[in-house]
Amino acid sequence: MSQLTELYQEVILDHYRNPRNAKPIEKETHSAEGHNPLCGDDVEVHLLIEDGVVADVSVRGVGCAISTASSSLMSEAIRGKSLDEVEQMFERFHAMVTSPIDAPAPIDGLGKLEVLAGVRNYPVRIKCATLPWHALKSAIAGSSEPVTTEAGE
Amino acid sequence: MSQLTELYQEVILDHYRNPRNAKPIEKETHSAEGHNPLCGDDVEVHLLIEDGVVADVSVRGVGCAISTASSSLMSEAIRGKSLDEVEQMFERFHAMVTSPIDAPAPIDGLGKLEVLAGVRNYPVRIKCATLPWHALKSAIAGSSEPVTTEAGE
Amino acid sequence: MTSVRDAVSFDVERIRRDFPILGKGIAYLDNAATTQKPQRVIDRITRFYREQNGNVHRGVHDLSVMATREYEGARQRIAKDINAKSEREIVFVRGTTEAINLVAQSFVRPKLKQGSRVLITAMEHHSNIVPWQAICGETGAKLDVAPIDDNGDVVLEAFDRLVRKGPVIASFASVSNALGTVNPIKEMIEMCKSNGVPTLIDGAQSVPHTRVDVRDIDCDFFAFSSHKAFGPTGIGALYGREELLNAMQPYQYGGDMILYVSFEHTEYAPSPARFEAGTPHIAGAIGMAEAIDYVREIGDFRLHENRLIDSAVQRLHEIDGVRLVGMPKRRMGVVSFLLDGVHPHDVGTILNESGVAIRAGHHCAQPLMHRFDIPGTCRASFAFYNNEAEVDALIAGVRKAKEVFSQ
Amino acid sequence: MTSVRDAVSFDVERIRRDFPILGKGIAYLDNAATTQKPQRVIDRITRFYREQNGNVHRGVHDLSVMATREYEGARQRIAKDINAKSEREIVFVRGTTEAINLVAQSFVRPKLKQGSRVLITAMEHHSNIVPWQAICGETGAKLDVAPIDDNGDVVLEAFDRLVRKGPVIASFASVSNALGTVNPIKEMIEMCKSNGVPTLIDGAQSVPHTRVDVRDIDCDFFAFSSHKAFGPTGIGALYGREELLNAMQPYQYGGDMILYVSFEHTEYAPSPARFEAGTPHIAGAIGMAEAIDYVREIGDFRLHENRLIDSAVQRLHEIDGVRLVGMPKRRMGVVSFLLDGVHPHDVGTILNESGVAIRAGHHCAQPLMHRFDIPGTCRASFAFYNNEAEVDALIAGVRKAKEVFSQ
Ligand SMILES: Cc1ncc(COP(=O)(O)O)c(C=O)c1O
Ligand SMILES: Cc1ncc(COP(=O)(O)O)c(C=O)c1O
Repeated sequence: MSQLTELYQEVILDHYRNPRNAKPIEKETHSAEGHNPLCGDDVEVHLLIEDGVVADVSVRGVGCAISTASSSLMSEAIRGKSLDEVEQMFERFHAMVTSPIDAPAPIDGLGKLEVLAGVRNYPVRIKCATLPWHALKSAIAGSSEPVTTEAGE
Repeated sequence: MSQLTELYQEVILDHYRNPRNAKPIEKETHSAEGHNPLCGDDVEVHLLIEDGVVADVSVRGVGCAISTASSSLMSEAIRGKSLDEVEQMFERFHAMVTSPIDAPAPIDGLGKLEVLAGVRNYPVRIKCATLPWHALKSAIAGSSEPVTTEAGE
Repeated sequence: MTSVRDAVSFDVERIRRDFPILGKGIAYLDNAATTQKPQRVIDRITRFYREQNGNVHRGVHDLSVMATREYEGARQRIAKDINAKSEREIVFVRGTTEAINLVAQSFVRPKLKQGSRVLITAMEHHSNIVPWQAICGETGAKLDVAPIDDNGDVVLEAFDRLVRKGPVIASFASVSNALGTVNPIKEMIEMCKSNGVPTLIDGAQSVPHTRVDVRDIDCDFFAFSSHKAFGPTGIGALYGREELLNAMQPYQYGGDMILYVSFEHTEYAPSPARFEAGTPHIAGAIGMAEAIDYVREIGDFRLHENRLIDSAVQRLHEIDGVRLVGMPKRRMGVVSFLLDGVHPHDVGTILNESGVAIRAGHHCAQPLMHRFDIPGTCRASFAFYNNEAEVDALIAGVRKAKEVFSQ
Repeated sequence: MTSVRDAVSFDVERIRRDFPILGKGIAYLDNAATTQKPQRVIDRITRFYREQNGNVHRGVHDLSVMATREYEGARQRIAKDINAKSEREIVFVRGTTEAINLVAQSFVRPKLKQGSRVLITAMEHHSNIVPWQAICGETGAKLDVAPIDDNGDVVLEAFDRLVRKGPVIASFASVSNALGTVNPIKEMIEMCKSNGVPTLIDGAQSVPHTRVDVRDIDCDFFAFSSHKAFGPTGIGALYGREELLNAMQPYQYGGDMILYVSFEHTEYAPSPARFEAGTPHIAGAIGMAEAIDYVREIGDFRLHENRLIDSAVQRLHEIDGVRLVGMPKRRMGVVSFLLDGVHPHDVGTILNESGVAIRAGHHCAQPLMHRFDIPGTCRASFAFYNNEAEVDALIAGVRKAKEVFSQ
């Protein structure tokens, strides 16, 4: 599999074309926006957090294949998870997409999210993959400032 | 005569040490100041112009040998001259100190002022020699703005 | 270098050899972002540092005199190239952005009050939007935006109408960096002049392709960047009419821009020193002038460039699923496009894998993107050293992107 | 290059060979104006233009990615060198002058009102006077000037007294460019801190001679120029505490410093992007970092420099008719002097004829000249690459000037 086809593999294209959990949710407790000035990607994360668990989630946005697929995959991955688990997932995901390319990517415990490991080979695209995660984190933290990937990552 | 000793010849050093016409004059009709930010030279020209003739003159300032000597020599040269003659002298002086160094300097009609011809070899010092002349011109024109050699020459 | 030759004989393959970065397997089609440098410009910078380096102005020693002569000589060279009346009309700045900020702060801001207006167009680069927003916001002035049509051309009647409202300045690009639109600046300046409205032309995207004559177009200010015109980074020029410059407030304060300083009082020097506080980018100015010399000597490349652009437009247009963004009456340098179902950023990544460097995104023209209701475009932008083989590579890359996304 | 060696083994003759401009018959003693560049820095700039040139940020193609990496890498390098907490505390600017203007406009000006104060010292460079004068004049604030004594040292009690008046900022040089005075900046910053007064250090003249640790000295801002520290022209750095930078207004407006632009509203990026509108001097930043690398690798040259300066001071002092201007407790880089009956400018010309490059004049410190009631001085200023033979040439030149004027 070439790096390019690894990056744009079918699962990703599928989530890009048919993003999951993009419909507004009825009740929400937390939300946040994210921008990636590089691509012009915008993402909105809306959460219903009940008893420390992500009971419902909606992620919407305009973006490139990577950020859209990442948003969609994230929404599936976090649903029903506790905030601790989400935090751990964030760390693991981050570690995977920023891991050095000369060793196998650390994909443990990431499940389906591992399809985004190919982003490692495209440093300039890593922000696309992490944008929804940053917005998620900011939503959970209850911050009202839109997050951005501008200032490094 | 080396270029350096041509530049700093005795006449110049003499006028530097004993500038002529440096005392205030009793009656004046025109005056102007000049600055050369390069050396920090300051010069003040005071004139008594009567019937189109420079009847009295005082030139004072703090400056390098070249600007001080040039001020002093100028004050001697213009005393008693008509404004037309002064204008002509300005042009000639300017032509001399900016003339190309690969031909003899045009010193016609400049009299004692010709001792400043050596300045031609020191482009960065030409402004020192012309500063009092610019102040003179500005005094005659009745401008109240101090002149400066900053903006080119 | 070669002497002036006519358009037909413009030999792009020969010219390419002057640019060390070309021919290393990258089809560089991101010239609107920054251009590559001929070896001659690089050598000139090297020579300055190896042989002529000193600080400018006020030095009595040879290196300082030499550096000053070269620096001021560069100013004269640029003045002559754009047909300014005098080199005192050329202010060295970091680039177009700083030039526009300078005019905004020193010329326009002091004139703004509640209800004043500033006029730009809907296709401006952020550098020609945000400085105006900032000072309008501070003073209660209004920023008017002349609309563009669906082809990406300014609606001249609307522009004229806004000119008649008497803005303190009208500031607009000669060429759009996002669409390639060539604005009819002479006509637009004429509209401004007949209404007494001062003009600032953002020339960042025209200077790399065509020579400007500031007295012919009769603008009041003209701004451009060296790095977009085959010269070094960190330097650019602001042209301004001398009488305007000398009536303006300084922009930055410090050494060299003053005549006299005491703790009570300071007198400012006339232009250009007034606007060049501190040690300038001496090597940059010299390299910038060298780039102009180079470009003037390689012959007339306009026909070559036009053919290349026409070919790119034509061939992109033929690809099913490609939509061109902007079909202006006259185009220079830039082709913006979209590929159905593929985000520009993904097109950019795939083109890069194919060895083609384009830009994807909003091109610092977000309001223009909103106008077309798109998040961004793919932008291929050309310089005289590009060739048809690079258009081939572009086309092949776009087809490849289509293929990757049609799984 | 050589690895770190100790002070004793600093081999100046070997180091001189790294600088192509040296050894061409000019004793270059105008280092406080600008320094010469090692071949390695020149080569680095060449390599950038030949192999890595692209515009930074926002590009998906390799050249843009590479240029961004090198540019941001330079920022990290500088952050590390001065021990900043993070590279986000480093803003690239044209030089010290722009850095001070930035702090004046974006940090200080919004805080000034009638009766506010700004504190500087009597030995500042125009770049650290005029920006404050300008904003004080506009707002009705007062510019306080801490006096210096006849030796050219700041009168610390007076400084402390003025600090207690609660200025909005205290801005002062680490080393005076006109006298060579090394200010006790740690002590002065301490006085400011204990009174809650923010500090800006003009580091233009200390950086070429000694490494700064911004967290150790605990200043709020620190400014310096690359061209005075063996790097290219047109670039410098402003260090600022991140929390201060992010609370500040932008300085210039345009591309890259915004998060989001519409015609109604614009959001600014955090530092450093907030302060770097437009295409930056990419090659300059990279060259600046390379110069730092070079200087850190040549070993400890402080002993060598001190010996040289001591020798120059001593030997000038021995010439009848020479008067040293400034006899500070600690001196770095600079010796200012006067020759009886000879104007500094004439000394400069005669030294130049003898192949010695010094500076003559007010050194952009006119108020300091007034303090000593002199129109200017002759200034010999040293870098690590100067040697005792160049001091010999200086002394010979001064004797020659004496001779010419004793006709
Ligand atoms: C102490 C001091 N501050 C500021 C400056 C201004 O630096 P630049 O001209 O690089 O902006 C200088 C340089 O002359 C200086 O010596
Ligand atoms: C039309 C236009 N204006 C202004 C700019 C800003 O130029 P610089 O980044 O060199 O300041 C650009 C460059 O992107 C441009 O294309």
